[in-house]
Amino acid sequence: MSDDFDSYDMPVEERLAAEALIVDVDGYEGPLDLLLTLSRTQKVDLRKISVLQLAEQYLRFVEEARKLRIELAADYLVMAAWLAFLKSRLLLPPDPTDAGPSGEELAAHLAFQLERLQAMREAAAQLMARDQKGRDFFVRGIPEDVTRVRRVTYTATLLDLMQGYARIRTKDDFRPYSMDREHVLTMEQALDRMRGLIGYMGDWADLSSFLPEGWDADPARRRSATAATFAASLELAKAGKIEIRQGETFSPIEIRKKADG
Amino acid sequence: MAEDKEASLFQAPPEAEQERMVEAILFATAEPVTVAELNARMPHGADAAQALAALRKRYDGRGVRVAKVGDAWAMRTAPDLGFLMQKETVETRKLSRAAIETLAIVAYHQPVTRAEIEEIRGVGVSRGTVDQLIELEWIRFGRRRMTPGRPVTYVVTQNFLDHFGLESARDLPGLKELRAAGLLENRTLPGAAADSEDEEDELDQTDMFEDE
Amino acid sequence: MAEDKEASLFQAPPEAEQERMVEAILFATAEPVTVAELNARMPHGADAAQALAALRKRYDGRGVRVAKVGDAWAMRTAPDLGFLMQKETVETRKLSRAAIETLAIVAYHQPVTRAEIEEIRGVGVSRGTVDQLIELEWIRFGRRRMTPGRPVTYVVTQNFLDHFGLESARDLPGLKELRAAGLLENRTLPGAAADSEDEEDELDQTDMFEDE
Repeated sequence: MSDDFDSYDMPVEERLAAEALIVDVDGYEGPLDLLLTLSRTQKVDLRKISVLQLAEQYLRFVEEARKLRIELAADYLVMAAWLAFLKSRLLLPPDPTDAGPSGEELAAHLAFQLERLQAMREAAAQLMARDQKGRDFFVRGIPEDVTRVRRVTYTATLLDLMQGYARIRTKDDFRPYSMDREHVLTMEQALDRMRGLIGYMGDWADLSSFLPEGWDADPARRRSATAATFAASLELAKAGKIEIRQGETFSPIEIRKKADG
Repeated sequence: MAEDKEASLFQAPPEAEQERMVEAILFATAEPVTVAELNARMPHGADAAQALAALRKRYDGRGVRVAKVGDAWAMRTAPDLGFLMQKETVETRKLSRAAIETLAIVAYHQPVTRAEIEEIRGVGVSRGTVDQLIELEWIRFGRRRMTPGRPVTYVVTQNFLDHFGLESARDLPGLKELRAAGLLENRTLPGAAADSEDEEDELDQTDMFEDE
Repeated sequence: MAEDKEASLFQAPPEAEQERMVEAILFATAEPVTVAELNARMPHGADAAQALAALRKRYDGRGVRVAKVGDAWAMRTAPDLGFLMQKETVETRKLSRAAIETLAIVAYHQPVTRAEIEEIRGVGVSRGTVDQLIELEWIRFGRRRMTPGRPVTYVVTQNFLDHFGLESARDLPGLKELRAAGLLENRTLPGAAADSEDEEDELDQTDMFEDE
């Protein structure tokens, strides 16, 4: 039917409207807007609109635009394709094997969309018709400056305080780590010393008597010297130079030169 | 003065004095002032809300009025005297049809995503349109929608309410009727047809009125 | 003139309405307005001077008043409410490390002189740091030390105790622990040992930490 639709069969009024539409195509805010405009020609409540008739009007419009070589934006063509699909759904008897929405459901949704858009248009118009600030009502012309007084308060917690205090009080105790050579006798030093001394050794002698001079008063120095001397003794014993003995646990360690050493 | 003495005896200033204070604060500024800010600026123990109610009544029918703007208050000239103010009129940039419709959709459907705006208008929303409305401080970003893609939503601002003389978004003209007619509902295209990729966007709309 | 009279007889708005108009114009106009300007903006036949007088009376004793500025008129907030035109914002900041350390030293060693603070911190104490702590009312001047130069001492205040939730400086947590760790052992200041015997201030200081 509509395939060989002749625009001259249209009522004059409708035809003029369609021609006006073509001229103003750039003025439309998308295919839904165009459909809404077309629907006005039906002069009925949007809830009672004939979607089938609307689809045909739209398709005619697109056809006209093509004839006049007016370039239509892609979404207008997408809508045309969808309306052609809707039209076929509305006209053909429902296919019982098709689970998709019926033509009536699709048509109802389109009608809803048109009604909603129309409602938003009217709401927008009502909104813009309201009294507006700077046009109908006005704000204070000489606003008085509100001086902003910025008050800064400082806070600190007890933890801050304690950490701060501990930081100061322990500052001296935290030095970068380095071996305190002054109070440490190395095993090498002890070994050198023992090697020089064993030549003069007689019978068993207490290890502590081999500590270097000045290393037995300060406990720290004494500890270091004892450890180094003991380690050196073990080294010498391993080399077969000396013998080591200890009477019982914690009793003095004694050393002597090995007879054949 | 007797009044001063009274003021010092009681913690909060007398009601009449509190009303004067609210009056002075609202008069001084062009921006709406919240009740919380009023209370913060008034002496301890003052009840700005109560003073506001009294003040509003006092200005009833005067050349200026006390207008409620969201949760804030402002002094505005009576709209019927706008004709006297031609000198003060600020020429506002004329909004495009797209901008006006987008604004209305945000106001009536908020919080609303861009996809929802486009669905309602049946056409893409240009960046410029949204930018212009944001620049006017009539719309702002709302919370993200908790749907796939977490799209941002738009809501109207206090500035919007102030500009159109609305106490709240609930006072938008015709809001009740539109809601009653189901025109603020989200309805998806039955079956969502072949556009399966659009389906997520359609689903986004289900919680359109979650905040109300 | 006859024409004017005629116009005023038939066209001028009622007096109450004229008062509203003056009110709105004065409120919204960005500069003070002269009577001549008011008359020019108001409908033909209106008497701005009279309306202005009535309006002035109406605002007598209110939070705003109609004030004469040169030969023009403007609305101004009542001068006695000027204090409301301040918005106080409170900003909280952390105390600087130098201030915390100085404060800690005063708290643990009070009464303490600036020289002693510097000796303990191992670094100079800036005037600003001490001033800040005094301004915060966390430290104050104590008695002068009866030593050469009679230096002032610093002690912590009740405010300090309140802020840190302490009943007395003795309650400073960790004091015993710090002491047990040998962190509170006094290092003798040059000459201090000789002076201490005849000074009760010094005794106060030892008292503070000894009798627990």
